[in-house]
Amino acid sequence: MTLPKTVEEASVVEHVWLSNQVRKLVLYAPQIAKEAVSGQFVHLRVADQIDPLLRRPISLSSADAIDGKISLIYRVVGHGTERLSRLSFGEIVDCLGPLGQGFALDAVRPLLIGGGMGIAPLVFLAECLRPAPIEILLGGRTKEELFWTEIFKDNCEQLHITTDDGTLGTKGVTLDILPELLQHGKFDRIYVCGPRPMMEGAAKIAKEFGITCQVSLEAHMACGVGACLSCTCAGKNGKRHKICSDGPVFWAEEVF
Amino acid sequence: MTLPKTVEEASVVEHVWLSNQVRKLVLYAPQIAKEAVSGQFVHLRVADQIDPLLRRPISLSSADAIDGKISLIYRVVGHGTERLSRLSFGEIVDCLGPLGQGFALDAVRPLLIGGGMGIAPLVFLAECLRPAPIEILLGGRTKEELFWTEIFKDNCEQLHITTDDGTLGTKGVTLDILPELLQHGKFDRIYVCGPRPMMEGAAKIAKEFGITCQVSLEAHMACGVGACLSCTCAGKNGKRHKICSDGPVFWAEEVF
Amino acid sequence: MGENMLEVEIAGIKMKTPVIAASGTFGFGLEYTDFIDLNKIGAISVKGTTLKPRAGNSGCRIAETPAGMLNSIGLENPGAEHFLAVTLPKLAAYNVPVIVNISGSTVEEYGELAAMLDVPGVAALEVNISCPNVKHGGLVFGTDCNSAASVTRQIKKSTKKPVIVKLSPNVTDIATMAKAVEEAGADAISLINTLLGMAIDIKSWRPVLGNTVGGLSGPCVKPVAVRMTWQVASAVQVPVIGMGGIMTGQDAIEFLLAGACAVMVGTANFVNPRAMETVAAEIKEYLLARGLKHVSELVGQVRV
Amino acid sequence: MGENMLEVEIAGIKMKTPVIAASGTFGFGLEYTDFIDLNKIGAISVKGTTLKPRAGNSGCRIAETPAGMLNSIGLENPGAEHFLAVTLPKLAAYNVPVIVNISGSTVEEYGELAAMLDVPGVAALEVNISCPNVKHGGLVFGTDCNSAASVTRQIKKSTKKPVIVKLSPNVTDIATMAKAVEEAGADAISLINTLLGMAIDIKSWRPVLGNTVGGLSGPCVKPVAVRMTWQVASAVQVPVIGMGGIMTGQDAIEFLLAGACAVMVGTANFVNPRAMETVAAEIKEYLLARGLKHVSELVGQVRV
Ligand SMILES: Cc1cc2nc3c(=O)[nH]c(=O)nc-3n(C[C@H](O)[C@H](O)[C@H](O)COP(=O)(O)OP(=O)(O)OC[C@H]3O[C@@H](n4cnc5c(N)ncnc54)[C@H](O)[C@@H]3O)c2cc1C
Ligand SMILES: Cc1cc2nc3c(=O)[nH]c(=O)nc-3n(C[C@H](O)[C@H](O)[C@H](O)COP(=O)(O)OP(=O)(O)OC[C@H]3O[C@@H](n4cnc5c(N)ncnc54)[C@H](O)[C@@H]3O)c2cc1C
Ligand SMILES: Cc1cc2nc3c(=O)[nH]c(=O)nc-3n(C[C@H](O)[C@H](O)[C@H](O)COP(=O)(O)O)c2cc1C
Ligand SMILES: Cc1cc2nc3c(=O)[nH]c(=O)nc-3n(C[C@H](O)[C@H](O)[C@H](O)COP(=O)(O)O)c2cc1C
Ligand code: FES
Ligand code: FES
Repeated sequence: MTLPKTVEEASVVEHVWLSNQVRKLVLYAPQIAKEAVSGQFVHLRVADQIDPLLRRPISLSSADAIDGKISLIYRVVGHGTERLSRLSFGEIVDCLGPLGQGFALDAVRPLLIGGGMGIAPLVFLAECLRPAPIEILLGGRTKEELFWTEIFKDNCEQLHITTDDGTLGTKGVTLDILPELLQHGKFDRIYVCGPRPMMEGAAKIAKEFGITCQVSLEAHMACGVGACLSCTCAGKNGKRHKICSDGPVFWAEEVF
Repeated sequence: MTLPKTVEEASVVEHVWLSNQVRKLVLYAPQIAKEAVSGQFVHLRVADQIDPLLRRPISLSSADAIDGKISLIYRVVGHGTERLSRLSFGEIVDCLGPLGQGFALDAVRPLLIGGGMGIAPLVFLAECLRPAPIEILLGGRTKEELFWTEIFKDNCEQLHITTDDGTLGTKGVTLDILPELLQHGKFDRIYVCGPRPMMEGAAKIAKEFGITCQVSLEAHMACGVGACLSCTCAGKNGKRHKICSDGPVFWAEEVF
Repeated sequence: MGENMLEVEIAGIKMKTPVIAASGTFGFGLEYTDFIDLNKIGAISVKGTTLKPRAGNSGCRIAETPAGMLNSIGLENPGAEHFLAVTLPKLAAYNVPVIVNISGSTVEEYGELAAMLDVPGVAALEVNISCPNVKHGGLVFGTDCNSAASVTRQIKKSTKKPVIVKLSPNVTDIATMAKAVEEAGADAISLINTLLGMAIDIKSWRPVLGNTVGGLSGPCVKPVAVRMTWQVASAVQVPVIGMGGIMTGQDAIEFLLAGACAVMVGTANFVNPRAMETVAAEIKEYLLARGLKHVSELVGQVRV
Repeated sequence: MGENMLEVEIAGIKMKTPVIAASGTFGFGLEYTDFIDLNKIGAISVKGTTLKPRAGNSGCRIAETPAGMLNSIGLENPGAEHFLAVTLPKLAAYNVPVIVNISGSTVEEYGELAAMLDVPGVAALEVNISCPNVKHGGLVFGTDCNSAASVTRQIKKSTKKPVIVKLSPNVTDIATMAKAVEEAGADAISLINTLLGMAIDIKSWRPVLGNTVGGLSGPCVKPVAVRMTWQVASAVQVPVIGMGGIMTGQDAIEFLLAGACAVMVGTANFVNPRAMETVAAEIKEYLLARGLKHVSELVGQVRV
């Protein structure tokens, strides 16, 4: 019997700093790379020991079925990501995945909206949506946070940027300029990933403009596969959703 | 205020396998190396995390005040020593020491008796007793255990060996040939380190021959400095000894 | 060789291995079919089921702790009817005993649930009198002998299925609790449920869990769980199922030696979805290496 | 700047920092003078002292467990007379409050000990009614409200020193225990003592500890300790001293937010002999980073 999802012993192919807190980890994980779609995530064991105990969920920032590589872009925030950041070339990481439901790729004229580390899955999404014409709207606190522009520059028609302090792009937040971007009516879909208020706000604006909207939610996760119910959220009509297995990607109206 | 004992961040200078389970670890730990005497031990943190939590006591197999190096010879038996065995050149180990009371070095014609990993501290002892003429009696299960002969060969007059299976030296245990060695009356002191029955037996024989005897005891240790009382043993006249700080080396009559 | 050395029968439940999925950590089993072959595990104790659907607690529901985790799921589940109509039929496709873990807020509710679940396909009931994450019921039954005994009696009256009572570790005297439920008719006892714990976020000055407190599980609780398993197994005649922090076959063997006839594996499933397979394989290896013929030769053999 | 921001006074005991050595983990302080400056720590609760000298338990006395350890020292100590004649005079050389942790096997014995120790140089008594490692006394007083209250009353009658009662976590309802000893006159409450645990050596089929069971401490118990500290601090008026698994300043801050006025550091001393210095420094750093003026601004501030 072959089991469709995988616990894969992935080996580190590349591990570089993108900013002083954010690292990109490229793993050789051919089975996961073969199955993965954008919006899915992997659940990583950050140590071969009982502390830290739980796996860490990280979105796929790319997956290439041909060369068998996946890449993850993550911010070092605590105990687990700190350990992750110590991995060096050739070391092995126990990777569970690909997990969850990915983005719907049927958009004709999509706008991708990201804030903070929510931008990571959009890298993979942008790749998957090509050759559709893509525009991207990124928000950050300050210029230093937006090393992302470099990553996206070849994968989109136009990049819109806001920073809280005005050091790059428009001063303000993404929601400030979103109505303006939507008002020309060229977009048929927005994909949003970032802090919850940003996603809720964008979903509301999309609705006003009659545009479909997908969001990618986050929650603390134990199992990652729909078994422990640590990640559930309330949906429409009392329906409960498991963010790990029914999501992390949802249609906005399912969850907001 | 300077505190006499040390928590030293020692760096790995050399780490080699002596047999398929035993490793020699050489650390650059100048403060410990300066203070150490043979029979003392260091208390090692095997990981910079909370599991495994406790330090591990390992005897000094040498300490050189001049070049600042100490060496430890240890067997990989469990969780902690397994972790220790992964250390590579240049890595840092948190080392508490030197701890405990060492051997009395006033012997004129000493016989050193060791069994199992109890042989490790005798390496340092032999060095410290020189240029006194030294004989050594080692016991092991089989030839493979006695890589020690190589280590001692330049530091003693004569090496006596027993193995349980007769693959090296006399077939039998150290206690079988000890009376014979003592009966010529040339030794004034025996130092014994090994399994408890061996130390008790040797102490008894020494007493019969009127020879002074030092033994080095072992116990599971939490603090290593005399505070937690996890390692105490009963001495003469109801006196209690802390193996970590009153020992590990004792005169046989203090503890048996 | 060694074909049947792990087979056990507890209170009439025949299992291929003594390694059972702990309630709440393995969903209804179906969630894990991508990773582990359900036909190869001892039994599955499904997510705690209540009479009516429950949404569980709000806010953050898990927190990692040293060598363990806190949870405050609060018994989110789709209710017994949904379980019977939708989930149980799906589980029929697998050859594995299904133990239904039940929670009520009154003695009567426990009885009603037990009666509803007295249907083919259910191998046994596991009575959760010890969930720390719900306001009514749960822990109150688990910390008082009389309440625990009445719940047990009520359930025994309402079902012909074997009844396993699951004890809370949050008590002064676990052996007395065990004796009370044994006397009330429990066919087996499982333990431990989670220890009540709390974590505080020092950035926000708020509890990490939305529910303020939650249940501690994982390797950190193992010493408490082994101790309680030993105390209970020494105090009662009925079979004991031990759990709490089991990650490996070695951990499981401690519980068996302490007197458990079988073990449950919980938090470990999150870390390694195939943990139960590994645990069973390691028990078997241990038996073979020691020339033992059957896992029962370990049960209660600790010499104190 | 920030000179006095860590100074606290609890039940009349003036301390330079709210970080105290936990009984049994720091000897009589003197054992650690090679590693840490006693003048810089908040206070020392010395090794549990009994009326007569005790040899403690036989066999192996400690076992490492996941993120923690078990101990079954069994209150080995040279007795109160020896403490008064030999140890206390040596401690006089240091400028640090000495808290004497006492254990008795009868209510009268506790009273007698308290009276003997009502001497200069002793800053307070900490009453261990919760040692899991001795057959008589110890845990029995710690798990029954009435016994705990009588011990407290007897001690209050016998001494003018502040009396800190140290609670056992091995109870169903810690808040009720706390209220009982508060009502009986306790000037402060410290918690938690160790959780009762067990480990089994699967090679020899024997308990790892000579005493079969022992007390669990270290990071693994922190969630239980924080929860109990919060429950107790919410239930009583007297100051609470929290402990259980504190390794860092961050850990200590959880206890302070939960309602502890000070903390004790135990097992961490074995791992890092300077742990108390680090914990205090990290608390101070935290206060400075947040623009807080005094550690008391944290106490009990968790918003649930
Ligand atoms: C589906 C999904 C995809 C994600 N993708 C990315 C990504 O591509 N890049 C990235 O940098 N981060 C991503 N995150 C967040 C990432 O999982 C956390 O930053 C990480 O778990 C923090 O672990 P830590 O040990 O460093 O932090 P700690 O705070 O020490 O973690 C303690 C516990 O809390 C959990 N936790 C802490 N923060 C979060 C969080 N924001 N979300 C979920 N759990 C959390 C940890 O998993 C762990 O169990 C994603 C989260 C989810 C749910
Ligand atoms: C003073 C002293 C000097 C020692 N010198 C040496 C030496 O030079 N070379 C060497 O190979 N070994 C020596 N040992 C034994 C060594 O400390 C243990 O082998 C080691 O602690 C095992 O750790 P572990 O994590 O691999 O084993 P585990 O069994 O996983 O350890 C679990 C716990 O038990 C303790 N423990 C296990 N075995 C022993 C033991 N034999 N003695 C004390 N504690 C133990 C560990 O420290 C740990 O706390 C010495 C012990 C003492 C007390
Ligand atoms: C997320 C989670 C949910 C749980 N839900 C239940 C439950 O619904 N019913 C129950 O009896 N026990 C529940 N438990 C307790 C476990 O079944 C088990 O008793 C406990 O976790 C100890 O075992 P472990 O350390 O192997 O996880 C839950 C535990 C966890 C971690
Ligand atoms: C080896 C050891 C000995 C102890 N002895 C005592 C004691 O004599 N009296 C006492 O009240 N508590 C004793 N304790 C309990 C500690 O003071 C403390 O309550 C407990 O260890 C929890 O704190 P920690 O996790 O920081 O160690 C002892 C703990 C350990 C580990
Ligand atoms: S993380 Fe377990 S159900 Fe989603
Ligand atoms: S190890 Fe603590 S007193 Fe010896």
